[in-house]
Amino acid sequence: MSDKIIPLEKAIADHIQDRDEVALEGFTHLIPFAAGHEIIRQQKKDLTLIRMTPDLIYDQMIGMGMAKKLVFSWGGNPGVGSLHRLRDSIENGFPHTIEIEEHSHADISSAYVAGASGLPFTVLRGYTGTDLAKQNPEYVKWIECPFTGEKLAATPAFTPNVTVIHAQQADRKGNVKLWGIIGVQKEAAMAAKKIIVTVEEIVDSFEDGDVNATIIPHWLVTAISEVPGGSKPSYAMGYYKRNNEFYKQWDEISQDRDRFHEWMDTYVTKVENFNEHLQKLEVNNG
Amino acid sequence: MSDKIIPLEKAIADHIQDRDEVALEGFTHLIPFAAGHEIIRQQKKDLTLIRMTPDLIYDQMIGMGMAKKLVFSWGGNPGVGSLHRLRDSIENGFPHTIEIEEHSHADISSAYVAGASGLPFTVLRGYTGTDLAKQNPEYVKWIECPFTGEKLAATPAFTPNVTVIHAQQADRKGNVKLWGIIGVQKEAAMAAKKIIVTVEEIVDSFEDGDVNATIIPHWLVTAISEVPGGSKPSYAMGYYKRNNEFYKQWDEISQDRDRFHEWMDTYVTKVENFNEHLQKLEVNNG
Amino acid sequence: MADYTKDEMMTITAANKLKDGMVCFVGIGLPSAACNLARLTHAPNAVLIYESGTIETKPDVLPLSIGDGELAETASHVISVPEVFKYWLQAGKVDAGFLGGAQIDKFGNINSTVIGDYNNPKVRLPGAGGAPEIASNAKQTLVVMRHSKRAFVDKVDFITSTGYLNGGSEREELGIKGEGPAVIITDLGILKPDPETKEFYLESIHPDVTVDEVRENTGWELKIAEELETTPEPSAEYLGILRDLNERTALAHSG
Amino acid sequence: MADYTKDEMMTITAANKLKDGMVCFVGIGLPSAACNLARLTHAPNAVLIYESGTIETKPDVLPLSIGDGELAETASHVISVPEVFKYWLQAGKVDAGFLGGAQIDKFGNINSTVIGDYNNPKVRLPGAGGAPEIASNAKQTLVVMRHSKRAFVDKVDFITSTGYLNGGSEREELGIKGEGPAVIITDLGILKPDPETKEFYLESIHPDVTVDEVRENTGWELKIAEELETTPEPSAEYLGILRDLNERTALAHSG
Repeated sequence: MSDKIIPLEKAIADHIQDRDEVALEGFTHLIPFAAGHEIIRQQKKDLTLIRMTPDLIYDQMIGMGMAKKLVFSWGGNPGVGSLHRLRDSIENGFPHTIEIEEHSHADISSAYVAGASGLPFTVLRGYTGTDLAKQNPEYVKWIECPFTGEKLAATPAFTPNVTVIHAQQADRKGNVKLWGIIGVQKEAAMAAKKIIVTVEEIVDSFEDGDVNATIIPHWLVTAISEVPGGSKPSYAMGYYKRNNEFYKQWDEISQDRDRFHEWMDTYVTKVENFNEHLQKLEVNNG
Repeated sequence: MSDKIIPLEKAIADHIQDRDEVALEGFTHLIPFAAGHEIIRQQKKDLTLIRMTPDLIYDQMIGMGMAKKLVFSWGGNPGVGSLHRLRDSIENGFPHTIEIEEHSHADISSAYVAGASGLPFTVLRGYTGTDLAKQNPEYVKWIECPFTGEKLAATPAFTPNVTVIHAQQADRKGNVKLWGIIGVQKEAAMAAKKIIVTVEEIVDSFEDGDVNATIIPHWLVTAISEVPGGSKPSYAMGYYKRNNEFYKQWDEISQDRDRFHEWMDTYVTKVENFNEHLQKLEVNNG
Repeated sequence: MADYTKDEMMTITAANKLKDGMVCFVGIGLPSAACNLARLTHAPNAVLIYESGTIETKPDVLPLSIGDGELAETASHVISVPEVFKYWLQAGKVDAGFLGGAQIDKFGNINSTVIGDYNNPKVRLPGAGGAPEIASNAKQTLVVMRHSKRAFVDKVDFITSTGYLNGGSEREELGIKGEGPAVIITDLGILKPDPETKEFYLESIHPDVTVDEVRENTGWELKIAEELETTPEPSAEYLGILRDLNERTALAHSG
Repeated sequence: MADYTKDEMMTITAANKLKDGMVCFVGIGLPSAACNLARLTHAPNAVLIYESGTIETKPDVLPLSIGDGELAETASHVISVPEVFKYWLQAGKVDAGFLGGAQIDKFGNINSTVIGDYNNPKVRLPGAGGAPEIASNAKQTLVVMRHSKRAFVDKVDFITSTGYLNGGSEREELGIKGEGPAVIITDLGILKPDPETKEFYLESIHPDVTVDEVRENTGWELKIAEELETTPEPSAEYLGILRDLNERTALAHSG
């Protein structure tokens, strides 16, 4: 068994520092909630949080005051509405005002590709005429194609200190395999200096057959932790479905500051680990 | 059954014109030999042939006078030595001198990605200090990262008129699936205006399970032809192995102009189709 | 047959704008309902692509999020997010992008970022997501939004997704590849851009809606087509299929 | 124990330069033999990557081409060619690139393009392939080539892959990320670059080879290390494993 396979508590304690640039990726699917909760429990501070879709996990982390800055492209509760803790921080400075760096999906996904490719910037046909470009002249520049003269947007590569992802499986050597909606996880991982992975299960070896499956190889991975259910209330294809009902409930829970803190206390900060969180949720919500 | 599934003769006749820029891709694996032979039989002329590794198929096409220009990055007989027909054209102008446009693998693969991405150029960290860059100032330019000031190479995107690939399977709707060493086929196909595909077999539908498999979807494909063994003497993972022995024999066959033409007559121009080619090879070589 | 809601009228009218065989980049919510309704009726070969990388997906129920398991399980195949934005959207392989937003102005510029000042917003909206590049790189965009004075404004507070900017040929001159918003479908009518000025005017009005009602709900002085059409009523067939879809969806998401 | 060929000596010496756990970008021919021998002996955890996109491959026989089925079947996984060049090589995730070539000069520049003038070549060689970016983006490169006056020249006819250019700090000043050729292993000895001038000198000589023999086969005035080492003889174990590998390979490719 690889010595990179360690408990999540240790993975987060050893490899995420205050003030780090941290990307927790997973596009609706495989969102690393367990890792996010552990970061909250360990009270990591002044983080720059990168994520295309902050989703509930960053709403929780921002609400609990972990973030100095948010880098994102779409900050809503998918299909439901607002992320109230994010809005409360931006609109009312509660618990404090976070710095905002805002992109488009096309840009962030391309910026991860550039980071993974060892390039300092990426080129995209986008942003033309938008106020996002005007608002952010320090990271949307315009360059000319040296062959056609076409003007295109250039934006800086993303190279997080740590990328955290959740995957379906790791084998005993520490190779990580994911499938279904794979989002930007491979690129975000390859772009990062360190990679922390939680998985549904550790298997002896992957099933044969698909040589082209998406795999992060063991020597690139910094730490792996087995956390069954580790992406709930999001989902893991082949393991469990998305808890759409909870996404709707979150709208209410998060609207009120007190109710939010009570919920976080009960289900996150005062539990031992993610497994206890899941058990408690199940008991209290039937 | 999709009406895009047509005989190879018709696919080549209808969709490749004289003077086209044509890319036949497949990195050692799944090289579209059947399509190449059909292009020779139909005497398409003045083609610009694009391919990372010209391999035996372009040696044959160049030797038979199909090419006006060759765009490539490594022009040898892998593990064996030279491509003698290619060399005879460049060194001695036989059957005529072809124009050469020479890149590196990193560049061409990146140029296909740019073409597939709808961008006019690509950026890579490469070529610095090389004579390839000095030799080709019209397609290796230097640009500055607008954020770091780093100097990087910029090269034009590839957008062939037609990309031809060989794949393991197509389904009846015309979706194409390939696996194993996938090379640059997806990018070369997505970058092209037309896509011609030969496949080992047409199946009712792909086996379930792998949602992330490499697929070119049916509405992008221009024509599909079922040609079992269509990439021999290269190979198709799951169907047959590479004929390494033939790659070695080619060294001798191709060294002599007369012997080359005799071989081409016997096995390519005077056979009806690729199936007859394979049968004849088998009979004569036991 | 007049027994339908305004939202149903809007969704069915939007669905009718999608032609069979079109490759469509679909946003969540109203666009998703319209696209799937089209697929279940007159456009069985429409190709639906969601930005989660699900290609030619055929969900049985409407997804709540843009990356529900339902989308992956019913897709022909699933690719990465960088790939869907580069190889598909940016490469011009999307015929139509369906968009919504919080605000749209008379030149079809869309705001989904902030109400008020960017640095001191009254309301912070979710932000850009895939919209700016859908708006600029899809061959055309179709907009679906509920009509209201708050949403249909003279000038958006923030241009998240480029329409025709200040109108005329400004969009074209900037070299944007996609043609821009071809139509805005609302719960009151259908708006189209003037070929010259690119200002959106009322081309068609839904049954039982008055021109005054549309004007009252529009934040600019809305021009009316000389020969104003009346949008056809939804057929019983489309209504039935849409209601079944919504019912299945509600059931699936309640669990 | 003196019963070994010059090629065997070269391959085993090259193999010994590969440390366990290294991520190695492997070219066909001599580099491939050396890397696989290392993997079968002291470096079982070396990660071999071929430019065909085969990652952590463990071929039982040496591949004839860079994309043999054997490589795909024994790999941990297989990625696309753009990905191997971008996410691996260009991103600095390759510790060592093993290269060969037709010519190399005293500053480690490699030619695999043409002998003679580019536009009117005496000999047209296969060309660049992956070499230029291996030479510039791998953390270091190791070169394996048979010693001869034709191959070891004062100045290469064409710089396909950048070594130290004209020596000194020129390579560094151009901003090339990889450190450059760390060593040239030949069938006669081992050459290393002078830390200042970057000119390659003879650091070690293989058993039973004379300095004169090396000089005669080198096209520049080769400097000799003050304390010239003698390369250790190959062990019986390594020889046995290499010969088994070559035998399996010959058998596999004959059929």
